[in-house]
Amino acid sequence: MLTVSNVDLYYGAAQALRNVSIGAKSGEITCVLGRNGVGKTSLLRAVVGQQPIRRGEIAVDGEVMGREAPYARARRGIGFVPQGREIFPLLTVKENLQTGYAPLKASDRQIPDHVFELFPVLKGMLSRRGGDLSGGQQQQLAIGRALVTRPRLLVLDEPTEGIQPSIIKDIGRAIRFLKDNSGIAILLVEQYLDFCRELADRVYVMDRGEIVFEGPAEGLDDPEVRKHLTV
Amino acid sequence: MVETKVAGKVAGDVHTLTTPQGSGPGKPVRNAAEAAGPRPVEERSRGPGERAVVEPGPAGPQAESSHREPDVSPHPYAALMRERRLAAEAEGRARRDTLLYLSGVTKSFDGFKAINNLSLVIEKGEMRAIIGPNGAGKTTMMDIITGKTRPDRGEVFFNGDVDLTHHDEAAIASMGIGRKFQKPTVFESHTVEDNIRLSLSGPRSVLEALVHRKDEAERERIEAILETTRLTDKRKTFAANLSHGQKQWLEIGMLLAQDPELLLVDEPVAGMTDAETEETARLLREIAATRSVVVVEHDMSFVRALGVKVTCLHEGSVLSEGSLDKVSNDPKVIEVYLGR
Amino acid sequence: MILARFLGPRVWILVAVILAAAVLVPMANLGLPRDHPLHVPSYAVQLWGRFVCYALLALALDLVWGYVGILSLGHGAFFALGGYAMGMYLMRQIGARGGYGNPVLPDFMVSLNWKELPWYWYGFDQFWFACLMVVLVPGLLAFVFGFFAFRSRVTGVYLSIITQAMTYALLLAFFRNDMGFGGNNGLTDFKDILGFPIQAVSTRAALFAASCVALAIGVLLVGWITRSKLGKLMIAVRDAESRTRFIGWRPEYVKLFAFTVSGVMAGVAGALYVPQVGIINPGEFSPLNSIEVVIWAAVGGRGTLIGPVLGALLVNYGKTIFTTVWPETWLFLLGGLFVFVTLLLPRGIVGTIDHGFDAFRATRRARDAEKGEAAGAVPNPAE
Amino acid sequence: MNRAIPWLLLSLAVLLFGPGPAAAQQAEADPAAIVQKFGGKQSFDATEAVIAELAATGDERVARALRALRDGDLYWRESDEAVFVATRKGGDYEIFDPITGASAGTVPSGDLQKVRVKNSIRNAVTGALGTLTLRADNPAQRMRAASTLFSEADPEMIGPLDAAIAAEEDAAVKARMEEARASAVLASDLPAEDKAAAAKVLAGRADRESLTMLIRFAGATDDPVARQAAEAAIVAIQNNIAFWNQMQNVWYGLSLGSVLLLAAIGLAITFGVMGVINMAHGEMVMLGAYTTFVVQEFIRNNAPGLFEWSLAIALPLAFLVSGAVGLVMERGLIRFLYGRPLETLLATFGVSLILQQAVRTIFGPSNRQVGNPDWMSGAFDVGLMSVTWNRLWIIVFALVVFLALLAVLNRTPLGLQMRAVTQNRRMAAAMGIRTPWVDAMTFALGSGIAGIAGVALSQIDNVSPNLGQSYIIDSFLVVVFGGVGNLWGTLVGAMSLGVVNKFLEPYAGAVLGKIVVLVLIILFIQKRPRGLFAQKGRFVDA
Repeated sequence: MLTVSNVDLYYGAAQALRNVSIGAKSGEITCVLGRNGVGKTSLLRAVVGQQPIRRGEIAVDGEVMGREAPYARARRGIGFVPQGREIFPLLTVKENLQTGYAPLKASDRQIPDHVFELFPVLKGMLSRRGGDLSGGQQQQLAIGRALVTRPRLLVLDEPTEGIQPSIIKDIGRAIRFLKDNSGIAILLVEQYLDFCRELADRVYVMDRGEIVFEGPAEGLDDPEVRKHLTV
Repeated sequence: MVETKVAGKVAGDVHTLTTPQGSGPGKPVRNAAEAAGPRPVEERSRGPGERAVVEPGPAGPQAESSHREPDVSPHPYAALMRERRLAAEAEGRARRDTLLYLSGVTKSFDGFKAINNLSLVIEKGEMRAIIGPNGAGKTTMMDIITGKTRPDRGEVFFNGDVDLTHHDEAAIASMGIGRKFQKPTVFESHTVEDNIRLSLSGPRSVLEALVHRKDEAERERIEAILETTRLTDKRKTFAANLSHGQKQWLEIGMLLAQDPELLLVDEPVAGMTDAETEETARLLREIAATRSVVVVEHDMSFVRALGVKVTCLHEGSVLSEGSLDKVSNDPKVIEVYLGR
Repeated sequence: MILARFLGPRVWILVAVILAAAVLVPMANLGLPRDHPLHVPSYAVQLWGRFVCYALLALALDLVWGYVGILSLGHGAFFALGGYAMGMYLMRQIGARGGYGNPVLPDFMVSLNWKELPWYWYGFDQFWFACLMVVLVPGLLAFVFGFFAFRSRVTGVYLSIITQAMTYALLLAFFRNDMGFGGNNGLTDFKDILGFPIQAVSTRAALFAASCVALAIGVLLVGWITRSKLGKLMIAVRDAESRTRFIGWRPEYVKLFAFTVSGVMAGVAGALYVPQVGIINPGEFSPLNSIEVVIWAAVGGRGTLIGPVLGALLVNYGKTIFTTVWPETWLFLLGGLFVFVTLLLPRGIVGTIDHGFDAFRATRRARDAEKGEAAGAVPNPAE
Repeated sequence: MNRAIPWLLLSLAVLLFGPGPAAAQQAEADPAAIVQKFGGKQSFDATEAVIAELAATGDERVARALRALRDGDLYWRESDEAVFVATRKGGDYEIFDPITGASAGTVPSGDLQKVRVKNSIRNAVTGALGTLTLRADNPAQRMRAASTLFSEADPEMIGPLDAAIAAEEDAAVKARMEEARASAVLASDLPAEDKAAAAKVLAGRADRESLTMLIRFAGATDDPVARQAAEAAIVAIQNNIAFWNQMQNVWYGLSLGSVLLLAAIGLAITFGVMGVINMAHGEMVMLGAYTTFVVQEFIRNNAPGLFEWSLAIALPLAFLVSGAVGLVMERGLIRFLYGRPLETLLATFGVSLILQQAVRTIFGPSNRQVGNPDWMSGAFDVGLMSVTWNRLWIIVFALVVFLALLAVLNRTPLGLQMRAVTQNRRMAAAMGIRTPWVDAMTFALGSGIAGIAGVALSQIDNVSPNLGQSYIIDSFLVVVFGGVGNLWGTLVGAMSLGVVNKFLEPYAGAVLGKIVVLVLIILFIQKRPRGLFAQKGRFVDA
């Protein structure tokens, strides 16, 4: 579904990604692990088109996206759940969900039922402002919002960051449900090792802007890999 | 682990500060504090420090101590006043030897509490690393210290008794607090040398700047700073043309030129190569030999390389504080920040 | 000369050219016979004298916009205030020769049935006093306005909008008859200046020369300021205001200084302009005038010394040509110029040339360095 | 005014030609017969008696004869002493029936004798006319009669007024009559208590006319009781007038505020939401005004009957014209300059010059006449304040536009996308919102709204190429004052600036008032650079 090959990315003069290559398959959960500040978020930004890459290619279903704008990538089926949720604070929950209508045909413009099945808490607060929700609720809203666009690739950036354990469980369940039932590709960036190990079909570990490990989740038990993840 | 012991002693002092046993409640304590007095910078800065944040609360142990001496003043009002005075004194003492003293600082933006009852103490000559997840309030804390943002509540004291909440950025900078931003901000249209020249401590009057003449002393200071920041051969280069790492160093150089007592450094190694990161750690340690430094950083290996006391912020207040090992093994820190 | 080392050759060439014009143009106007090929006709002297005043105004704007980053849309106000101060002197010089023959009161006051000279007209019969006011009034306005604006950190677009509101307010004020500045008609019908008839060819030539000298002084002044440590500080404020603040400077004072100096320069330009055109009226306060100054500086190249001077002369010469030959097109052209310059030539003429030259030098240096490296690599492989 | 005239004519026609039911009720006294009593040589006393007799009929149809008498147009024929109204026609007279007004042919001047009048007769006629109309069937007419009598303040009328008051059933008319009576009482030689009571009544009326009357009375009377009452009444009236003056100021202020709102509301979108400094905004307004002009010209030439609808036709066209120009501007120019507000300022200023000159070239530099449809003309009174229809409609229109814009922002998909883009552009793009398209649409919307503002402003301002310039600075100040990025702030900002401006005017004069407002805003911006209602969002911060 998604292939990222040999990508370099800079912020001004600062290099954030060095020759990064990853892939994500439909029906699988691909996890990128790494400590803070090793370039995980930059990688996702490159995928969704928020940050131009200087070298390399990013392709969806074999089609190279080049300098395509983020909204065009959303239309290709990339749904994004960013770090820090980035809920529209002054829009209601319902309106937040409705922003996902933009890439859809008029006939598809409705909120899929499984959004409320996965996150029943949202149903009761449709008219609340997004900014007034708690962090966990916002995270659920952010995932629900991405699902409204009917994505074929769901990109999640640290969905567990700062979230209470009970909601982390809900989110984990939701991600697994999506994998099992919708067959979409899921790209998950995490620091939370156990969360990853539980869900991931395939794992990449990043350190200092580079991929230092690639393989199945079991590989995370290797002390060499662990070294990159611990402080 | 000599350092740990020293730090333990500091903590002990603080304890005696707040529960005086002697006859005169004020005096001996102050002596004790003074006796603890000027210690080598190295020791204190390196100490992983068991010492907790100084509680600013006016009541507490002082109140108890005054109850133990009812003969001093039987009148309840006088006792109350005395308690208040003692509390104020104790608090003043607690912060007198500090370089930076934050107590109960709160700041909210549109209902969101960026800083929530934050208390933090930086000793003279200490280097401190501050870590924490995104949005933990690290940048807001720096904004408050440098006068960019005014806190809703709480105290911010520099050098013991300068209330920073009453001063603006320029005044605070002139007092000796330098700040490096997360994104390097240098004067891109100027050469490296001019960047440093503009930052050199000295008169800050407009008319002086108009008639300013370069002199030998100035040249030497610039030379020294260029040397420290490894930018000597770039002196005539426009700052816009520097590499990312060089810009970061130039900014640190500009702070050095300001000759501050306290340096606040925000994410100095973000986007740097390994070699640059190592070099930066070396540079900061060198700087910390003569002044206090507060470093905000994500990169844990860099924090480890600094080898200093660490404070972890979360949701606007201190979550954990101590040596890197202690903090990184703190379950709360692992929970919210380091990942499980 | 300390200045020579200080300012660099380009400034001196510019100053020399201006001063040469100050001497040669009046000579060619007065000294050469009418049919001489090098004779400069009087109307041209008057025209270019005006342009030189505009150049000084553009230079004043450049000091704040190009170097400190304050886009003032109200610099015409300082220009007009300087002009009014000079106009008041010229009015008083008319004396009893006015239409009503009143020795003290200007004609418009007589026609409004005023019996006494308002207090603020006192002293303007003295040239020195008028000159003082030319400097003081715009300077004071700039200082007070700047003090409030910069202290409360009004920046960027907001500042631009309130400077525009300032000149607009003054425009409305000066339109009022009871302000005592001639209302709609302004001040005109001047007779003489310092005893010389204002219409005389020789007076015109002298005013031209005076304007050139003022411009030369302006160039030197701006050159001196911008090349001092303060000038570097100005650029620093323009590029990274908060950084200057965090190293202990007070950018508001830097801005205030530049704004005030600039206001004074604009006032002087206005004062030299008025005797050459023979009228000052509230139209000079119109926001359009102020914003036109911005385009002069932008066309020539802001943040340079020569740019605004060149821009003012070029645009105004173009305006003269087009408004006489094909008046309909001028506003199209001016509007197009705004769009063109901001979109395609953001550095202006001089800035673009400089930048191209710098880039050329940089590539050459890089090439040299490469060669050097290649050469150095062999003998010292250890590095 | 124009509105009132046809109505007046209509009612006059009813009065004169319509045989009211009153005539039938009073069949026993035939007015036609009584009128004939003017014929022949009569003493003045006899004439007066006839006048009184006529007045007593209460029949409105006698008014024609009475009026003719007063004006010296009532004649009797020497041959049969028959009475006619006559007007000179060449050397002869054309005669009309004094009751019906029907023409009765022409007679040579020698055949007619004028019914002689003197001043006292004329006064009697006036009084009779008053009484007559006091009994009129139409309440509006009775009301007018009372008003006339009020200004005449004739003590003679106290009697008839008392009678009329007793018979009156309409409370409003009755009050008017009582005021008329009070004014008559003040002029009479009735006892002081009556006059004091009358002063109270006048205090209740509380307009400028009664104030003048009371002041005159207070100055003339030497009775302390009456004077005291009058003076108390004067104070009360002055307070009332002051109140209505304030109300009028508020009205003017709201009116000015609505104009500011109209001019600024589009800018609240382009500047407030998008952060674009559109100096050509005023020209968008101007284009809207010229669209109205073109529409009206077209209607005048091709379908004059549609003139009343011209504004309604111009509205959507103006929206489209200005919106299209805005769209072209955004795609061709502004999108290259996002994040560089000072550059947009300069470039859009260039566009404004070009648009101005284009309009000047096409339509000429002078003012163009844009007509007001009837429903935009005229005025009516509310209390002591006068309300013009065009101002009222513009206030209504401004509010409608404001609410419509709110609805677009809050209820439509485009509005949702606009708000999402404003709050978090990057995230909006990640949701698949085509941010460049939303930018273009937002800018076009803001420009289009400026266009419809132009339609409204064409009704109260000169339509010239400079129209936009006079609004641009005010508009920016309104938006900045109200708080960038906040529509409600723009509403409150526009209205409060309008009202403050109008309240300053009486003290400082119109121009100085405006200057004071400008200075106040400059000071205000320095205190609160984010405006009244600062909001989080994508701010312009250069």
